[in-house]
Amino acid sequence: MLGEGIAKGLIETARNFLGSYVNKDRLTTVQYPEQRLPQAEATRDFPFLVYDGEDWQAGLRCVGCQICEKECPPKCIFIEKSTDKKPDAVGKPQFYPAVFNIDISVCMSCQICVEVCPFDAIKMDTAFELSTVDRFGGLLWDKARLAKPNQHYHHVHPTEAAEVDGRLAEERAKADAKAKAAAEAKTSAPPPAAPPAAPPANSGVSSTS
Amino acid sequence: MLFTIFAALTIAGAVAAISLRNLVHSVLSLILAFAGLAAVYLLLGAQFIGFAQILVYVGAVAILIVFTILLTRNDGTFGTSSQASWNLGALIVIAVFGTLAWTIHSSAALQHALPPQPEATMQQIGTALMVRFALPLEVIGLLLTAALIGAATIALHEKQERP
Amino acid sequence: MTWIVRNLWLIPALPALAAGLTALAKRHQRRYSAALAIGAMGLSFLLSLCAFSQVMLAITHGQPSRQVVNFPWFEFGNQWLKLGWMLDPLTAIMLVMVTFVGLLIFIYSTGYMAHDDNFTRFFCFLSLFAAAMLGVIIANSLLLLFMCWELVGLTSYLLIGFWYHKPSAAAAAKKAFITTRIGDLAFLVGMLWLFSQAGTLLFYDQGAGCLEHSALTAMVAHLTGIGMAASTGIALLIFAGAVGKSGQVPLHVWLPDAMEGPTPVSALIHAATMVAAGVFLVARVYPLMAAHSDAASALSATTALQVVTWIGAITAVFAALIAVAQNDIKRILAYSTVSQLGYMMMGLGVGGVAVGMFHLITHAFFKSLLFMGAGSVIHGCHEEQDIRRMGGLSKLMPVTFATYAVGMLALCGFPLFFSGFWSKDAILHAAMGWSISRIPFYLGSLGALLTAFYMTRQVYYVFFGTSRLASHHEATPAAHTAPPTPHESPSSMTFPLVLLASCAILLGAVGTPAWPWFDSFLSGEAPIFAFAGFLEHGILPVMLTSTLIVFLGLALGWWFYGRQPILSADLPDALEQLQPGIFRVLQNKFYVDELYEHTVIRWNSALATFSDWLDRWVWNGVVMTVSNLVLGLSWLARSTDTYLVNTSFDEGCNTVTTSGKLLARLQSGRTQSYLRLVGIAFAALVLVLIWSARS
Amino acid sequence: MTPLSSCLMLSALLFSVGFAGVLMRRNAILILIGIELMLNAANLNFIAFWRYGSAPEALTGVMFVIFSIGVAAAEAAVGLALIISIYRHRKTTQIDRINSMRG
Amino acid sequence: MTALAYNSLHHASPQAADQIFLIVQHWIVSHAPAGLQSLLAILLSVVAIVGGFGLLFAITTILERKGLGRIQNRYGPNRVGFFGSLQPIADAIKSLTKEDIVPQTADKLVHLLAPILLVLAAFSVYAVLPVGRNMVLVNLDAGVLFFFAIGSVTEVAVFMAGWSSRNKYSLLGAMRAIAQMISYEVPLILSSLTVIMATGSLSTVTIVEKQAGFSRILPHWFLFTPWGFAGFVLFMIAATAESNRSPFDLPEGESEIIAGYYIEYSGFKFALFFLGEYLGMFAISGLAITLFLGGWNAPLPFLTWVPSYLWFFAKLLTLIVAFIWVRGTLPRLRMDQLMNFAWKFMLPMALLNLITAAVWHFMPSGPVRWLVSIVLVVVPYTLLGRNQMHKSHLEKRVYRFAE
Repeated sequence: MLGEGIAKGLIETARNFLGSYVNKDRLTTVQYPEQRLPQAEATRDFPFLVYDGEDWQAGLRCVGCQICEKECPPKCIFIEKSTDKKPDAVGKPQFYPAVFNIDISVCMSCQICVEVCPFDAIKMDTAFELSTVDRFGGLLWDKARLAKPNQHYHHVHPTEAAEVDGRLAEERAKADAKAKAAAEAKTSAPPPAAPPAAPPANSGVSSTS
Repeated sequence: MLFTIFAALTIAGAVAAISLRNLVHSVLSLILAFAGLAAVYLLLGAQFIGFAQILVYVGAVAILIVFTILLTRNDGTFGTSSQASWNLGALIVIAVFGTLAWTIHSSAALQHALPPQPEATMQQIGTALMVRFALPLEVIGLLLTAALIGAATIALHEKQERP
Repeated sequence: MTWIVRNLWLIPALPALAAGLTALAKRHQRRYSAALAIGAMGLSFLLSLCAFSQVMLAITHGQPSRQVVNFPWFEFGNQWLKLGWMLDPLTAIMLVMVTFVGLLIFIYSTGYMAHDDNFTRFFCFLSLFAAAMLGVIIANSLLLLFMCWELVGLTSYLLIGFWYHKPSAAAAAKKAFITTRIGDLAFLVGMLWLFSQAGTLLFYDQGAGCLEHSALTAMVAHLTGIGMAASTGIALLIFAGAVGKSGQVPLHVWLPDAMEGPTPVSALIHAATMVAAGVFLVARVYPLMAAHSDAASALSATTALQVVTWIGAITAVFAALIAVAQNDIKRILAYSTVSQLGYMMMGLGVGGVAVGMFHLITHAFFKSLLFMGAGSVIHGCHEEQDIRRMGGLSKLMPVTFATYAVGMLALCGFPLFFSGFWSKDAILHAAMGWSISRIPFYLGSLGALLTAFYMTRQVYYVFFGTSRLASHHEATPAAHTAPPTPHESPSSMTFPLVLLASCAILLGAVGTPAWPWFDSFLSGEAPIFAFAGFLEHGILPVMLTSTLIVFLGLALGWWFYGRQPILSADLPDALEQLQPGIFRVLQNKFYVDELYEHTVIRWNSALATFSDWLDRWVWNGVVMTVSNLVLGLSWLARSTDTYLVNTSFDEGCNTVTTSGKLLARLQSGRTQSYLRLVGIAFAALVLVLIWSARS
Repeated sequence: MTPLSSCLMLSALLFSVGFAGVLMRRNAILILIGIELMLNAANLNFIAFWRYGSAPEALTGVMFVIFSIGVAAAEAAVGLALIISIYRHRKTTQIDRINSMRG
Repeated sequence: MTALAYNSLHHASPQAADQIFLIVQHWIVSHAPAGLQSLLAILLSVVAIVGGFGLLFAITTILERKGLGRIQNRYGPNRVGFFGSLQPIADAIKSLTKEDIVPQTADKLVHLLAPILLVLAAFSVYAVLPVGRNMVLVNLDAGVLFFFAIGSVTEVAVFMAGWSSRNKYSLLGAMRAIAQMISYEVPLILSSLTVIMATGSLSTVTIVEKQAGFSRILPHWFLFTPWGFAGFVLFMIAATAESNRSPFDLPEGESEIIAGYYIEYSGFKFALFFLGEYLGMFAISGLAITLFLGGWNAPLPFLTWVPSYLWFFAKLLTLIVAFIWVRGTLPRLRMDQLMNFAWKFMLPMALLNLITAAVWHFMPSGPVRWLVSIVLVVVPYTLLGRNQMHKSHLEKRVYRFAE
């Protein structure tokens, strides 16, 4: 009979309508500003720069190697490498980024910068309430805005941060042992020619892999 | 007063309809002319005719013309005739209008006093249509049916054999 | 006027409606169409019972038993052509019979046709047939009757040719249609003559109908050129229609062939109802048939009735003889039907309406019973129709056998307990008392003997002895390896059989000489019950004679076919062994078909050949001569033309062309140029008009 | 000016404008528009004479206009169908290029 | 003004409550100079209509959004005001302050005129709708004809909008809308013709008056006759199509042509289109109420004391809720389905319904009349419906380029 299906549909929608007043389980909407869903641990949106210690200027892990700038698909990272070297967190002299800007209106949250960073210096953040009245300046984040302490990293991605810290500590220990052995060798034997490729203590490039 | 306004509206619409370059604009002005004429009908006490005018001309004929315009593409040339024939046409139109105007002006039939407003209720029109004018009504129905079928047949896509 | 009389039209209208609705049904809606047809028929049956009881009431209260409803159909000139229906005892009894038998056959058909693809079409046709037949019955106008009559013929054609993919069925349908048309043509002529004489085609119309006194006396008084009363001529012409429809000699040839149709059709149309329509028609116009010029000779038979009697008697014997030598189970029954229809005609001729109609009614029941039994046998034997290949079915199909035996005994006229005895006895009694001649009585007796004989033969062949079906199937190298065993038919088929069998027995009771209820019902009187009826003059001897005849026939049958069981299908018939020459003549139906083939059809084609020859040589020669003459003349004319006329004409033409080209410039094909001219012309015209008005 | 004559003048003007459209434009659709205008002018005349005529109760003028509107609708439908059909064959709606009927 | 309203209420006759708006109008008009009185009266009525139905528009938007939300198990707007009740005001402010973008190649004048014409046409239709006893702006002799005549102007406005935008989608949307409106105008008018035949009048006021009164408890609405019921259903289906609402919202089918003829409209002009559409819907519902649901008449004999305009608006709200409900339920049709439905189902049904109404008119009242009329409605419905349903044997789709 023509119209039977229409009647069935009408009854179904009427049940939905009335049911939504009776049965609160039907309403799955989360009233956002007041209620929030817990974020998953793997949540990511825009990158930030990790620093160790208290002072963000001094503790920035980034050495301005510009790998992330080259790899970034939408080209939203802009880095200017410093000409001088500054001691890093462990006191080893390193280059540092004189300017490190990310245009987050361009960033597409792909996490490739994080994957390619050899120094674990750039990580993904989870903050999402980023609206601003300034369309251009407000969304171009500079080094100061991007720098976040390692504790923040621990806060947003605890598992991952612990893993990264463990790896870094291990490398450092390895490097320390190596240095100590070298020092002992130096004391026991006449010093050889200056070790040509003495790796920096907290660099992971040569020691890892 | 009202008559003058509506008459002016009608004439303006009509003139715009035949003189504008853009065909769609022409039709929109034609709609204005039709509407103005409908208002004139209402002023003359022919309510039914006025509304029928809007229903048929605005609602149907104008839309039909619009569809035709969209279905046929203007081939770029501006649609006025050559200068000579334009002049000749204008001359003839002026001659015709002059004759008409002069005839109306000099007619003796116009010297009547204004008769009272005649009654033309729906009931009367309906009765007249169904009783006195029953046969013409049937004929017009037949004509419309024939025109409908004919128009559909003419405008139907023919099967084209492409070489 | 009571409700039922006013709404008598409902009885045919309901099946007609069912036919229409079934025609719209889709092919797979089998249950729907069957339910519709049976429902409509059932309702018609109930209404018919109402009508019947209404007539009964009228009779017991002594009111006039005939009620008519007439209505104007259309106007021509300044008079109205009227149609109408009527309810009288004849109509009532026929209505009940047709609807009851029809209902049973409808039910039977659901079983018989269960596996047919065109089930819905079948029920559509059946319903349409029922509607038309009921229309014939209730008609109070010869015209309405004729229309329904033709509809009946049409549905008969459709149903005979129902399996039109069989060439024999298609041919049979055509044969039936054309043969009956011959009779119908005479009927139509008779009808027109009647209209010109009586000025109306209504049977009864408050004294103005064509079967009422004033019209009849006028027609009797009017003598035609050959000294025959107009009423006789009309009656004979109408009777010709009845001859065609009822399969009387010489137009009987279509009826046996009509057995190509499905068996329910044979039972309904070609045994119970349609073929009886001819008898019904004669009964309906009986006043016309029996119209006398003066009251004195009222006792002797009229010419028309004599013709009816003779035709009936001859048919009765003729068909019975043919039936003796047939081998197809349905064909035997068909010839038997023809024979019994002859009996009815004879009954009408010698004894009046009641005698003929009584046999019609009883025959309808037992013959449809026999046909349906035959259908059941055919169904059970997997579409085998040859009685020589059956045998021994009495054990395998007990219900069918029992009911078939009842039908057979009723048809033979087995004494006292079976309806056929009483009705046949009434006919024989009337024939014996006929004033013109005794010969019809002897012919009737012979027919009765033959009937008993061939029915016994058939029953022995079909139900006794050993089954010859299997041997036959083994003999043919057919694909199906396992020989199918005959089985009893479904209950939807056996139930109507049982019901009809009981009717075949019981119905005789309403027409015994002791209680002639049927006779008095038809004449509109209350019946009287008296055993003295048996003692009336000539009744007992006739009863005894016919009993003897029946027993003789049965005994002969047993002697030939029952003494030793028939063993093989291929053995020659017992009668054939005895008298092969006669048997062959009978088996070939007295060569009537061949006679027609060699006379009517041959003459026709010879005439056509002759016409063709005439056309080709004589007329064509004349035409050719004339045309050659004309050709010669035209050649002459052409020479004159070419050399004399043309040169001068060309000159003129050139002038015209030149001036035409000049004029053609005016027709530029540009609409606007024309419109400009119109504008100028308009202005000029108005100015001219005004000026002329001024001056 | 009496009301009747002003009505008639309006009608004459409308007619002339429509006529000008028919004569001075080449596009078939515009010509059809001009014809519609002329028809309307005629209708206006009927109404005016009905309103100011001698026997308005007979409604003849009104009836005439009703039928005239019906005819105009039929005419427009057929005319436009013809234009579409012509366009399909000749790829133009310019009336002076459609002159295959010239003598 | 309030004082007088209070006074007339205080006089405690139900008549006064019923006629309160008229009384107020008379009171105001009586203070104006004599020459301007009639003009002022009309002006007041127009203001009342514009205000009243504008308010109804605002209420309907929030009602629709809330209702649709609930049908889809959402909350709907619930931020502005109490449970989102001030949402329309927020919407209005938003649309008024938004930038008005006109495409560069658009026909500027026509582009501007289209929404105005639409709203004007939609509002002028209300002139003949009797919203209460004695509450009609003009009681035209040819009221229903006026309604349809003005209603057909909407098509012109739609075309203007679609054409002037110089956008393929908007032109396609306009063409679709016009084709749909013309197709469904036929069954719309035919189904309302039954009522006109029954009352013998084109005047809306007369039609409503003919439906006054009760037989026992049943009011004399045309809805409660077989042909009236069928006519009402046909009318409402056609009305849904005329007002371009789901399931007939092809002209603005988002998945195919984005938003149809008003793609290129933004800001206030878009709001005008929105207003026009909704006003059209109210108007045609109002006509349905006038023709079939007894206008402002009370549904039950003991409820006649309730002011008549309340009944009208109650019925109107019921119909609006039905529209929303249907919109929340049914999916959009395809173009061929739409046309098939119009010409192969609606048109024959409407024609047969006309015959049914005639049969009803000429048969003596009684159960036989009911039976015959119901059969005349139900049988074609079944047959035509079956015809509609079994036609969906589509061919297997052939992909010419995708494979």
